[in-house]
Amino acid sequence: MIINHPYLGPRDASEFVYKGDANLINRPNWDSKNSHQQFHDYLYLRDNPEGEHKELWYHEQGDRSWLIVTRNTITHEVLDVKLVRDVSVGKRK
Amino acid sequence: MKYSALKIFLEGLTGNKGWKPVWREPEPKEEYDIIVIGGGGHGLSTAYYLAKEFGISNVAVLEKGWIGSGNIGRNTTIIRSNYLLKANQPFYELSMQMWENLEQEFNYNAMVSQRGIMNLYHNDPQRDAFVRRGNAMKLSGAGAVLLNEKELRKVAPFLDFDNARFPIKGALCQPRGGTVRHDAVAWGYARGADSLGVDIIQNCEVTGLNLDKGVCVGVETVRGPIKAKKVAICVAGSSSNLMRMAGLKLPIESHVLQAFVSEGLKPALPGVITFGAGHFYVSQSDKGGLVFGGDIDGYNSYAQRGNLPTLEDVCEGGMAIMPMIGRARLLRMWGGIMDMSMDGSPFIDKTPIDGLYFNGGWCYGGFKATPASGFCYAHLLAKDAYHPKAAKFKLDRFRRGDIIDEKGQGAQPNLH
Amino acid sequence: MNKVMRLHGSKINRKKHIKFKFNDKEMTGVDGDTLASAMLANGQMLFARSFKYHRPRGVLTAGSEEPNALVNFFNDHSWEPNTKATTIELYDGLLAKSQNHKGSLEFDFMAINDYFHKFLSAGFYYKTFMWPKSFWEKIYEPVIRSAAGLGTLEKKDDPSIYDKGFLHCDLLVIGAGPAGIMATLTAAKNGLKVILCEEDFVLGGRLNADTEFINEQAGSAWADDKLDEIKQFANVKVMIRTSVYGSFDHGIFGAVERKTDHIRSSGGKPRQILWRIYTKRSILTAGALERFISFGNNDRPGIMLSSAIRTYLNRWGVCPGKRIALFTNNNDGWRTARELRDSGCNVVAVIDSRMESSNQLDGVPTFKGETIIDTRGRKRIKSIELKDGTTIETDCLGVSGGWNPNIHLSCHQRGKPVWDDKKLCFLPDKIPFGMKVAGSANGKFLLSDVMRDSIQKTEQIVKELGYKYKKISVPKCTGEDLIIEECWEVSGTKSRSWVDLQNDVTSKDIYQSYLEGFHSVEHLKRYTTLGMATDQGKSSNVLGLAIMAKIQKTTVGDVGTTIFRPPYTPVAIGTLAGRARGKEFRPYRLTPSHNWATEMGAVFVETGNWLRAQWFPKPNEKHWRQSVDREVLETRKSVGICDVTTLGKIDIKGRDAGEFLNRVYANNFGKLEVGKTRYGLMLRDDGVAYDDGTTARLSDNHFMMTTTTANAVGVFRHLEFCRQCLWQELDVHMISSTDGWAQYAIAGPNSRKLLQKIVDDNYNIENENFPFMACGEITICGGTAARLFRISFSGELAYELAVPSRYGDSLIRILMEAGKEFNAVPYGTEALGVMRIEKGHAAGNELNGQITAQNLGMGKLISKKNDCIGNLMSEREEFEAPESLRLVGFIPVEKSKSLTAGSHLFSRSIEHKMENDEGWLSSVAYSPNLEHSIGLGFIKNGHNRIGETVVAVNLINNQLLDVEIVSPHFLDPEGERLRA
Amino acid sequence: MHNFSLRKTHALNGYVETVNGINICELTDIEIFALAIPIGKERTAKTSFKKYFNCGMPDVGKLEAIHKNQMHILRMSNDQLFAINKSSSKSEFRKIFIGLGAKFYITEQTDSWVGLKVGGNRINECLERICMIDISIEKFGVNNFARTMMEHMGVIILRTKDHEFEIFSASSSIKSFLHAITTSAKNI
Repeated sequence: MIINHPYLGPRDASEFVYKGDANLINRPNWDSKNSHQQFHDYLYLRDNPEGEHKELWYHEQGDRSWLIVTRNTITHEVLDVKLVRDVSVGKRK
Repeated sequence: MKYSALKIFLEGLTGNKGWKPVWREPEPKEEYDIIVIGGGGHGLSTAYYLAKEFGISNVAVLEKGWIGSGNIGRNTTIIRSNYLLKANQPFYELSMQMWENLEQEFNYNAMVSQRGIMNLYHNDPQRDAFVRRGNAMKLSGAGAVLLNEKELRKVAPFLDFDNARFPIKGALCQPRGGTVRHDAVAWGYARGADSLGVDIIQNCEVTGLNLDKGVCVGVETVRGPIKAKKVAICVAGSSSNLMRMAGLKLPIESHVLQAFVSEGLKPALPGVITFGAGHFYVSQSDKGGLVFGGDIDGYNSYAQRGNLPTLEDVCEGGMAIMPMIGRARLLRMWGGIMDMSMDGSPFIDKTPIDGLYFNGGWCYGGFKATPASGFCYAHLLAKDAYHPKAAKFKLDRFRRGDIIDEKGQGAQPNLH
Repeated sequence: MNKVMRLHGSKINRKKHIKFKFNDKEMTGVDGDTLASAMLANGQMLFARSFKYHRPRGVLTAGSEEPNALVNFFNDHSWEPNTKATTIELYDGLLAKSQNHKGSLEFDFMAINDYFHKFLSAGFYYKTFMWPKSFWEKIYEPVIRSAAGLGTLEKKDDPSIYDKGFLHCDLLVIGAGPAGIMATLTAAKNGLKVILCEEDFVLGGRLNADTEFINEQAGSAWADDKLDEIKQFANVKVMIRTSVYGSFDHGIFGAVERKTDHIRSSGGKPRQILWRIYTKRSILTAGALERFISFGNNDRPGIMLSSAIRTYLNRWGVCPGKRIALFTNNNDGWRTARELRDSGCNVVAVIDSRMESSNQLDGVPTFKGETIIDTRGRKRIKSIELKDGTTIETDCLGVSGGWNPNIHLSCHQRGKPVWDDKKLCFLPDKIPFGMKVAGSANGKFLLSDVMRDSIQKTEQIVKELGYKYKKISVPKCTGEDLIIEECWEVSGTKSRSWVDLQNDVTSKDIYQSYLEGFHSVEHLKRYTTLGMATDQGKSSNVLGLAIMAKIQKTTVGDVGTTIFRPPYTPVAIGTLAGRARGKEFRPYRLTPSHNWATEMGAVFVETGNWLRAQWFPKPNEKHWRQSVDREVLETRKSVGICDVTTLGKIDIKGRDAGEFLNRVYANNFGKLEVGKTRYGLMLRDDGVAYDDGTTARLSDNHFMMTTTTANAVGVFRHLEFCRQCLWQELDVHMISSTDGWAQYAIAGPNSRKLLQKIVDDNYNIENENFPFMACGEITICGGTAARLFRISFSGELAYELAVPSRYGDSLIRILMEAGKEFNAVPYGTEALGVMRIEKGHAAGNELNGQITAQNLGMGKLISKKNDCIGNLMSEREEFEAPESLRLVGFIPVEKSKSLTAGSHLFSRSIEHKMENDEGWLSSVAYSPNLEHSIGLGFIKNGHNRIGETVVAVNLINNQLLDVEIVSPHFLDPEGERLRA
Repeated sequence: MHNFSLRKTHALNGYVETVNGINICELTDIEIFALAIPIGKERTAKTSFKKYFNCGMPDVGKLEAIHKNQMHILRMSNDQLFAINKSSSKSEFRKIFIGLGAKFYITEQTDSWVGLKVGGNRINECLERICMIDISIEKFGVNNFARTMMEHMGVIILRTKDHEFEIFSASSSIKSFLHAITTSAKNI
């Protein structure tokens, strides 16, 4: 597979390390109520869609950036690639 | 119809015109006691044991395509009971014991071949871990032998003992491990279940689950609705899709695992061999092909096909331990979809919805579990009680922290 | 031995003779031959034996789709089984031998199977061999196994060299027939970067096999000219002997280039190269493959595909028979007959299944609306019998059942082809992104259509890639379109009709499997093994599907195909592994003291990719234990030195670095003062212990973290995740310094004295100035920057000293020199292990990813005051359960006995079965200080059971041992030594 | 009082060879510094960068070649740069980096990497055996660089001339990396 890095251009997927569903960047607040419940769901439950999937890849053999890749899990077509830093700048506390 | 050498002889004389279908092709009834969704190995064995062991034969197996088209039709045929953890090992040993009596039981030769499995180790910590595992195997009655280098050289002289990057120091061996002709398992269970009155319905995709006041009362299919007192999901690989119909999320990701077979060769390998410092395992089929595989590709996929890096990684592993296979040619590569669970262990459980049951999360270990999985699932379906040897495979185990993590990788499916 | 009898051939040099051996039989071929063409020229029609019935087999095709003529081929110092004689390029001294027979090829004892074929029909083995149970592994299976298989693999290492590589292009052209050549020229002239791959060793494809004309020029000559023209383009790379075997995601293709298989020895160069080709676009111009017809005994040597006969005739000038007959359901079979006749070969009959066939051939007896019902001749066909009873003597029968477009590569990404019931073939559909299919691969059989299709498809590609298109005109071509009528199987024969020639699948097997309920095409394949041969059904699948369709009274399209899977043609596993074998399997990482340790005669051990010194044997030491015991005792007595460079070192900087560490470590880090080091326990977010190490604060916003050797990469990745994905607001930056610093542990009562000899005077490292857990940036040996950490894994007064790795080799030598007066010893990983067990430190065997902080007795450490990775999930009930596993120490009650790691632990007088299992021994060692075996392990509720005797059960070598539970700190529990 | 002095050694002892027409030599006199851009202080970092190097900060994946190509400044990622200094005047640059220390987090990386200069007419044929990115001259011209992987080893590859590259790889595995290069040279 090829991942089209927003800054570095197309790179073979073997330069990257896969982590999983992009929702893993939304780690719950540890002190919110039912945080145990929230952490369980965050850590263990997955949508696992057949089709479009937002997922995390780490460019370990490149710029060391964590990327959100939107990929179709049936055709493997890559629809979009963004740096986590770029998509969630707004999230900064 | 009973199969035997005599039967073959008589049929041969009359031009093989008298054979009967291995299973019927019935029209779906309006209602069943139990509907098993998924005509793979686990689904068919579940139906077989429901009828045979628990006297429930008003059962339908609904298969989207042709029976055995799931992972039972695309695995690398290995059976073993060489697990470490209490929650796993007794279950897999039960499965192994069932393999050992399967063929005579359902009168179908699935070529259960217990030629042994050898897990190579390459350093002392690995050996220590194998001693611990070997003891767990013996404690569960599975049997295990720890071979040192000298002993291993005798059984597998072709291994690269003298020039390996990661020296081969020995192996943990389970003499009762081996291989089974995978398709024949599906056909044998189908034949057995069918003969006990189970309806096997192919080309019958389930398109929805019918819930009535939070209770599952049947399914919608491409061939119309079918009522049932209990619905048993058994579609590893597509588990999330089915459970989504019930509005439930699973601790599962779907990943592609590739498998490979070489051209036919005269006997070259003793049994199953697995590499301890890379991703490679291999056995040789009765037909002569080297059947081998390695790690999953590592990304979510429903494509039933993989990519080059894994193919190359696996072949590198193969050449690293047995350089004699350099001129054996890869004939075919394919992929199956794995239910990769969050701790690498499966689920056989009720769901939060009454009447809806779940079996899945087998990662790439499902084939060897086929008999015990079906049996224990049938037990749960028939008695609404967990079989003692499958009592830990619960969907809520992560809430309690009762993790069954053989590899110690944590909540990341692609590392298991 | 036959004399070489040659007509004119378009791609051979008749003057250059080449000697070779088949089964020790001397034969002679000519330059340009394949083994198959040369053997045919020598009148050798018997090549092999079939898989199941061991029937005699000849050659069916002239290409890589060959199912029959598989031989064992000696090349580059090794035998290669199952090699297709039709693809082996002849060279002087070539050796080949037949395979899959007991006795000689001519008299194969296994041929007895053929007489019992009635009882060996489809799936017979599923119905018997079940009694008695024990016979399967002992008797039935070994017999089946030795009968099965094809060639024999040499039980020795493959001596050849293999390599891999990466190529990039705008357009990959797959197949250099007329369509491929045209596509390449069109793309080249339009400035695309093109790679043209051809599996054959000549370009032209069927142009060399037929006698068509292009622009009034013979096809094969036209191909030669075009190749010369193509070579003029700098933007084109032509690769012959290169098979594109697979199409993968995003335009990546796999290809194998056979570099030296056409010469006797590779001469130290790679035999084959595995290319990964990265493409923007690809065009599949792989042509079409002829199929044959199912009729009685249609498998005899001498029965070939009609087009193959034409290939042997026109390309190699070989006439494969003295009395040749043709059987066809289309006009292409007639073309073969005509060309044979025109080259003066003896054509005895043309049998055309079509009533209304318009074809004629003067001087050749023709039978229209006729079919062949049976044939005779054991090792070579002697005669054929027509349905009307006519018998015709013949020694070579050409069969033409129509053409299958070669769509394989267009289906590798799960594309499903569609059936065309006029052309009677599958056409490509749902093609992978970026690919186009042109020429006969796309169902075009008239040469001018092939050219036009190819040019049009290439024009589209040129435009898609944003180039301006320069028009290319379609050359004038001779040729005729395919006119075909269904004739798949000749019914009414008593004999078996073969469908899969290699696996011996007959039409009877297909009928039987249907009878037994195997109605899905996948079931058919799996039950009968149809299409599972080394040609993956290239010669058999469509025929089998058509027969299935006939049985089910439906169309071939409705029956559907099985899935096309890579590789297109089989690929050697050695090639797929490339150079990654033996010591080159993975890279080595070497420590700064590696050269020095080698000089010292150290024994090395692989830890991950690192090579570390395991121990340093002295000449008088016979057993490793002697060396290790000495290293431990000397270290504890005076001072020892160990290279600990392999521990992961992560340099962490930033205003929020302290807060960051506070969150990634389970224990509090916020208040660590500058100049101090602290032990850190890292959990995964699921609360399980992940890694541990020490982290030093060198300045307000500068920390140096160490990780275990095993987790160095994983921890860095995890920290980057935390920093980029979880806490972007924190100003923290990391860079790995593992390779940048050479780090040595200097341990033992005299370690300070030793260090004082090399640390520059202006740094005071006396206990009060530089106490336990102190750290600092210092200079040594007169101004060299270094870092000093007072940490101890051994439990002794100890330091770790780091210098830039360029000085690492020098430093170890200086340390040993300076240490002479204290009898300093180097120690390896074994002694390191012994000392950490004596001290009760957890390591890899304990931190195995299944162990919690609570298990380690560190539950209290976990910070509850702030959010940190893992603290919440570590509060789950099973984590907090009383009676849970605890890390403790163990000693044998009988001190002379030794413990074994991996033993399971049981209370005394209780049955040793899994339910009663209470824990296990994780690490053991002989303690030379205590002079007996000691161990660390986990046991239920262990911390409350100190003093209790339990049983260590090691069934693996039937060893039961009474062991006492003790504190894990075997030595200096108060830690006086390390604070000294 | 001590009389010990440390000797510098090169990971490949200053390797220089020509293998099958490919020239390979270890770069023994370079310094590498990593500059991290403080989060939230990107603008000030940019200005001081311009002040010290009088050139703009390169974009991610691009480099600036200054002091007659004696110093390459590579933008490794959005918050990190590598400065590779080949010039003889090391001390002068050290001063610069000390000056920059106020605006960047600076970490010396000289010892983490070993650089190899590889060249020759067939250098692309040699490298295409192990380098997965397209380094054809039209796609990867002089002063292009990339961080990628070869034979399981992380590398930074930088084109210095039409037929010459500098490749940097981790110092601990550099012997294996050199082996990978020489094998590629032999195999063409």
